[in-house]
Amino acid sequence: MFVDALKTIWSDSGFAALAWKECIMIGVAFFLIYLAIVKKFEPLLLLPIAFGMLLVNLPLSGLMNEPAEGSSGPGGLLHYLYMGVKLGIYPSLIFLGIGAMTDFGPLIARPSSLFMGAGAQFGIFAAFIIASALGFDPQEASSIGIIGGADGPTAIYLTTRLAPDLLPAIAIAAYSYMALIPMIQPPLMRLITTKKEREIKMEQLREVSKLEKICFPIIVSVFCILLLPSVAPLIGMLMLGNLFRESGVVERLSETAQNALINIVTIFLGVTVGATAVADRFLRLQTLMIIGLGLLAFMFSTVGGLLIGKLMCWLSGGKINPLIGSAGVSAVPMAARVSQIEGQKANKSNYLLMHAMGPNVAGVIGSAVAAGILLALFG
Amino acid sequence: MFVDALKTIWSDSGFAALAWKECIMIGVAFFLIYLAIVKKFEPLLLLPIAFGMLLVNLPLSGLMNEPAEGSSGPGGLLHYLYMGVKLGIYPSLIFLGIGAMTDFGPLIARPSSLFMGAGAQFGIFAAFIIASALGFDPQEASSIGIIGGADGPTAIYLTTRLAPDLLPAIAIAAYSYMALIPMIQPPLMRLITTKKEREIKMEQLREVSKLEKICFPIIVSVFCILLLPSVAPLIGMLMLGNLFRESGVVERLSETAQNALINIVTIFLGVTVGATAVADRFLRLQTLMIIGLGLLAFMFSTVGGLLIGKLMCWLSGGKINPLIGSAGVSAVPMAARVSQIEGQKANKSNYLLMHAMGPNVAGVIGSAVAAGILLALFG
Amino acid sequence: MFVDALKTIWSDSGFAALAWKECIMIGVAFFLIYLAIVKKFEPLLLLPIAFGMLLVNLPLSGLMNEPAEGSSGPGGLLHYLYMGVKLGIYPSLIFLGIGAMTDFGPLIARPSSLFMGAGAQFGIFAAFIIASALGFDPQEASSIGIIGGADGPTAIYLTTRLAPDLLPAIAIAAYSYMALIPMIQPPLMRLITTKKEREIKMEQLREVSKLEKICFPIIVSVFCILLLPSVAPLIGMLMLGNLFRESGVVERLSETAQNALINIVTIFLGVTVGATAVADRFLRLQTLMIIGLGLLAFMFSTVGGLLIGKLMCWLSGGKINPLIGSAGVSAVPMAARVSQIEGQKANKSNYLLMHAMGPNVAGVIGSAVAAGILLALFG
Amino acid sequence: MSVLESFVVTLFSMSIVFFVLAFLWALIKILSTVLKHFENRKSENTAAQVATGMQAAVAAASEIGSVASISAGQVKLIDVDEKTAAMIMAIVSHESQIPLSELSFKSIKAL
Amino acid sequence: MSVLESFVVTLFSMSIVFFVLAFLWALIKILSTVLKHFENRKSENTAAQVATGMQAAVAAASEIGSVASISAGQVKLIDVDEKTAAMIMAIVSHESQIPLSELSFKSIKAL
Amino acid sequence: MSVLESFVVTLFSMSIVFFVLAFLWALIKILSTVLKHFENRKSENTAAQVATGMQAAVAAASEIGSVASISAGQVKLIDVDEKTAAMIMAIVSHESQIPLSELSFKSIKAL
Ligand code: NA
Ligand code: NA
Ligand code: NA
Repeated sequence: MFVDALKTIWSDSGFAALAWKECIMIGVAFFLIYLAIVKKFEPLLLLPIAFGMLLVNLPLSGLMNEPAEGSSGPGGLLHYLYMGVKLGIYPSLIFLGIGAMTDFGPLIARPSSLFMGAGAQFGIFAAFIIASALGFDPQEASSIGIIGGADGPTAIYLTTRLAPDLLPAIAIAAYSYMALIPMIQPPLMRLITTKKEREIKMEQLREVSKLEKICFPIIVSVFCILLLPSVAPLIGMLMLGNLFRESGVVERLSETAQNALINIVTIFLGVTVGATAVADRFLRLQTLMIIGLGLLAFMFSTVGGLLIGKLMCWLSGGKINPLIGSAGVSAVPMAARVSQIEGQKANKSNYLLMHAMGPNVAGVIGSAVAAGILLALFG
Repeated sequence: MFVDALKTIWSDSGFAALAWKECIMIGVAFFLIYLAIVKKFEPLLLLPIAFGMLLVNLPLSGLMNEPAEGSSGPGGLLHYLYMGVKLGIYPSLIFLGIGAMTDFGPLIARPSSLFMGAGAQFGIFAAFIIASALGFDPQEASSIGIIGGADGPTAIYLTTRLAPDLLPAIAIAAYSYMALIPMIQPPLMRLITTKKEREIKMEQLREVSKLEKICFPIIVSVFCILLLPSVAPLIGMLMLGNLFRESGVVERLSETAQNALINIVTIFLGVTVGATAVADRFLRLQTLMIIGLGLLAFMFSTVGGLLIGKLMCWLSGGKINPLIGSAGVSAVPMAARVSQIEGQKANKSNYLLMHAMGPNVAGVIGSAVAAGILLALFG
Repeated sequence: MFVDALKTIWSDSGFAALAWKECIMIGVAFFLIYLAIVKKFEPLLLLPIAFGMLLVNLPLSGLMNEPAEGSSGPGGLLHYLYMGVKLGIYPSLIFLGIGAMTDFGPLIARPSSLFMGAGAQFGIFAAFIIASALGFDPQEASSIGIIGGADGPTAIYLTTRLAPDLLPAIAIAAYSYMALIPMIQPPLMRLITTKKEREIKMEQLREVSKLEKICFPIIVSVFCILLLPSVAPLIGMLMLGNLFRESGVVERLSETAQNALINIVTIFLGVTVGATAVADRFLRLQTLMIIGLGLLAFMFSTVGGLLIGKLMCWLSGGKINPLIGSAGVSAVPMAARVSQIEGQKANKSNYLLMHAMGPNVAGVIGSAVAAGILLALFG
Repeated sequence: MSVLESFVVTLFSMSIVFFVLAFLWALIKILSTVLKHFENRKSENTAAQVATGMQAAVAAASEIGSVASISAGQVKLIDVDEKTAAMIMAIVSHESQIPLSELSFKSIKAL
Repeated sequence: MSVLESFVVTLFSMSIVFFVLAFLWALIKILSTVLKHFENRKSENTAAQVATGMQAAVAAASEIGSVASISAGQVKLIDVDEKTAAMIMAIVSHESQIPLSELSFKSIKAL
Repeated sequence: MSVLESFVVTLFSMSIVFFVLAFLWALIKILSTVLKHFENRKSENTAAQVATGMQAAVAAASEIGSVASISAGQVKLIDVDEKTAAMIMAIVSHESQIPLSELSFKSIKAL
């Protein structure tokens, strides 16, 4: 009888229901955990994503189950937490925290950085073209392209709106490539810029007054949302967070937006985005294509930023180091650090970090604008 | 063709949809941001409120849209965050945090402060009478009156229950006048009290034992909720927070109620209350009337508190300085500071702050009781 | 006329509706507040539970009311906050925080502790047998038994799933007995172990590498959830929290899971669990039986842990002090401290604390596994 | 609602407000009296205990070094120079974003 | 969607991106110019004030001990030795879990 | 449910509990063995590295002043006197509301 009972438990257990597909997914989750912990690939998001992927691929856990209709039984834990992704709440709240952490000073001091931030959105549309050519529909192609925005919350927000099926692949690709920026960008930077350009030292940035910093988020919100209303949840919250920061009168709120709130939301977002990666949805050729296209998107964005950088270098009579252009992909502050490092390789006394922060934060705005356009066209 | 596309984007943009009403609202939002940041008018709430008002008046953002029926598309971000206001959750949670921040010691040491806290509710009903006479229905008149309670969460709670259309005007009036307490009260204080009264030095308050402080929130909850059940969410949470504080055994919970939780809720509450201020609802004669009536309510409340203060001064044989009566309007701790300042103007060695804290916190209870009565009568 | 109005207020007030049953419940709530504050009985949960019980038994407050059907009026505050309990979200999030606070090192260093953690689940099933014999149905008997798991979130999670009517009694019993561990366990420990056994000094635990600590939560999740899928929300979140802690790359998330998030959830969970204790549901013979059975469950669990401890002492040739077996009931870290104290009473130079932490944390896993089995059998 | 009615509502409501807060006044009075009675009985023993406890603490502090107990607002400095203490407070204030004026340390000791 | 169409979308979208950010560029330029104009008028008075303010601060610092104002990145050390300051920053960094490189102290003063 | 049935449930469930935890025991054993094997191979190199690393650190510390590396619980003090360290820990403990006994600093260095 005991053996019978054990057999029953076994047949009700996940071991019996485990298919090879789930095993592969569990392996992928392990690999992502490895990348997050050992390689420190954007662990704040990749670790929760990977763990969510692990949990949801252990069969029969029911963590993402909707509540059964007509029954009073509740749905799965992650089903409820996922609501915040589905309804677009989490990405906006993360942007609130990011806004409160971001100093737009370097951008205000040299507003021409905005052009590099615009150029570095090129990868979004390059990937869009290729994805379209490969047969993805426009919604999917947009979501794939946005990986090139190098901005996690924007990518997640757009993808939940346009192509929710691709969410896990796109989120993972976006965060992985952001972590790989120090490997992806330098070869392209050396390829496109000349040694002489890389050696350019830039003038120190002027100081930005508090008043400018306070007006900036208000102006950006008003103008961007008026022009592209669909971008309101992203730009609006980003700029609200920044206004909390710069106003200096609501430090409590700024502090909470940067800590408790963003951390709680990050946990929920990460785990539930990972939990959308069920085997049937993830183990497709599509996923591989997305990963490949994501890399292309990052590369084209880098090139776009660098080319605008070169143009501005030429227009300014050699005052602007084109290396800061690649920071326009956003991936704050990783991409700016890469500019700094490459600059110093060319010229030991070259300090580009603060100069690269301008295009870097401009890239965040640029990606959100691009997302708004794609939403307006295909939403 | 490009020009065509640009035209389309333009016609889909908020610029095309922008009416003069929205422009005025945006101007109002700018003015409130100015008050919050430069004049430091209760910025913790006015800044989010103003930004919410700004966002929602940029046309077509859809931030407050309900999810379209029959469609799977989600609603607007602020629509979901607004749920906490609509269901009365945020004001209660803010009261939890306020309770954890409030020291009822001065009130327990001199419980007669409660009478001044009661008298200072007079403005609520004075404004109620005038509003009724001006044609507001009882629900609206109650919500307008509650501005005189000088207590933001109570005002928001009552208004969402009785007259949700008036929410933005009432919330803005309440927080603005709270910030203006140092300008509204002193003339009335000098008008109503004599120099001799203002010079009265008060005896030091006795020390209050820990046990008294622990029993206080329990007793107040039981008695107030038994008598006015509708006040339970406000008084119950206020006193739970205070019990967290005074019990000394749940410092973790007290700390979180005072920081992460109240800050998160404040952000959500502020932005979404502001987001109810759409042009059609706000740009009415009503709003101006509410702002006028709110000022009257504050003034009558101040007078009510001062008169009770004078009465108690007389009854006590000149031991109580009537200046502490005006602190009964709540607006913690601003009104108590005003009492302190006026007291010191009359007599340099006069320290009324701690004495004024008694009526000040009594006013919070008083307003909640008044709100409970109005809910019971018109809810 | 005034007298009339006062009569109306009186008849609408809770005083008029107060029945003797509610008075008893209020008395019970006072007693629990006393235990929480003065006796420091697990105050983080008992204080909110007691206050929730107090609030909900003040008549007519409507705090737990569902929104009236067909009406637009909102439901009660605690009704909404209770959703997180009903849907099983809060216990899982508390486990996330507990995971982030737990060091499984001592368990990894001596994995045989797991057997004591298993033995100490015996009380769950002993109470289950007796409860069944007393006429409780299997769902109720399971929920009563789980008190013996000495693990609050697990007990609450299982009870909301199997026997929600018993929730307040079971939660209160579980947390009260956890607080009483220093009184319940020592007599049994002295009864079952010999003086000589209690004097045994244990070898120092080996150091555990960071890599082992990182692999541990992953392995436990995979294996336990595969075998018992229904336990996924508890074990999954516990181990995610622990992975946050041990990975060392997401300290922000770990910190928030241990503080802001767990504190917020604890407040909501406590108050709303208390708020399920309405008189009609609580003042039954059942409740007394549950309290009695809960004590038995704790005692049998202690005995189970000790017996396995004795067995392991014998098998190891006297290297294991059986006193650490009783720590297998979980009730972290109270039960481990009791082992330490008893060990030192027998031998002044005996330091069992770290050794007892192994069975102690094993007991958390053991209870969750037992809950999973009960859910699989009767869910 | 007529003006008369609104006057009645006002009179009625203000009476209730006064009634409720007056009742609370009475409750607090009763509470304080009852608790005072209780505590008076306890206090004599406790006072003695506190005295000896303080002596022990002072003695312990003396063992370590010279005792310099300065009271600045809510701060008691035990064997720490003012400079260090001020620095510490500034840091904690900066880091916790609490204005210095609102920070209250019970004591800063150099152990 | 044909490849041609996707090219059109790309051209169109990139133009909008550039247009929006160019417009922002113009807005910031205007903002800076306007604000500069405003501030210039204020600054002369303020400069004087700041100067005297600084003198007072320096004087105050001198009273306590020797002034050693060293600038390290964003940190200004006023009458604190570098060692202490570094230690303080390390602690706060550890405790607040912010990498040292991202911590910015305006100043560490020994009052 | 009859008493007999409930006994069967108990026997069955306790067996599963033991089985699951026994399996975990086996998994941990395997894990530890495997990882030990791995780490042994690495450790020789690492040990050498650590040694030189330590020497460098010590050397670096010596440059600044006298080295006083004391281990107190989990705390390693490098070139910081115990008094300062204890004070720092007390502050951080107070500020973060973590009891001192639960605070663990890897090290407090005076850079
Ligand atoms: Na970007
Ligand atoms: Na008030
Ligand atoms: Na247990």
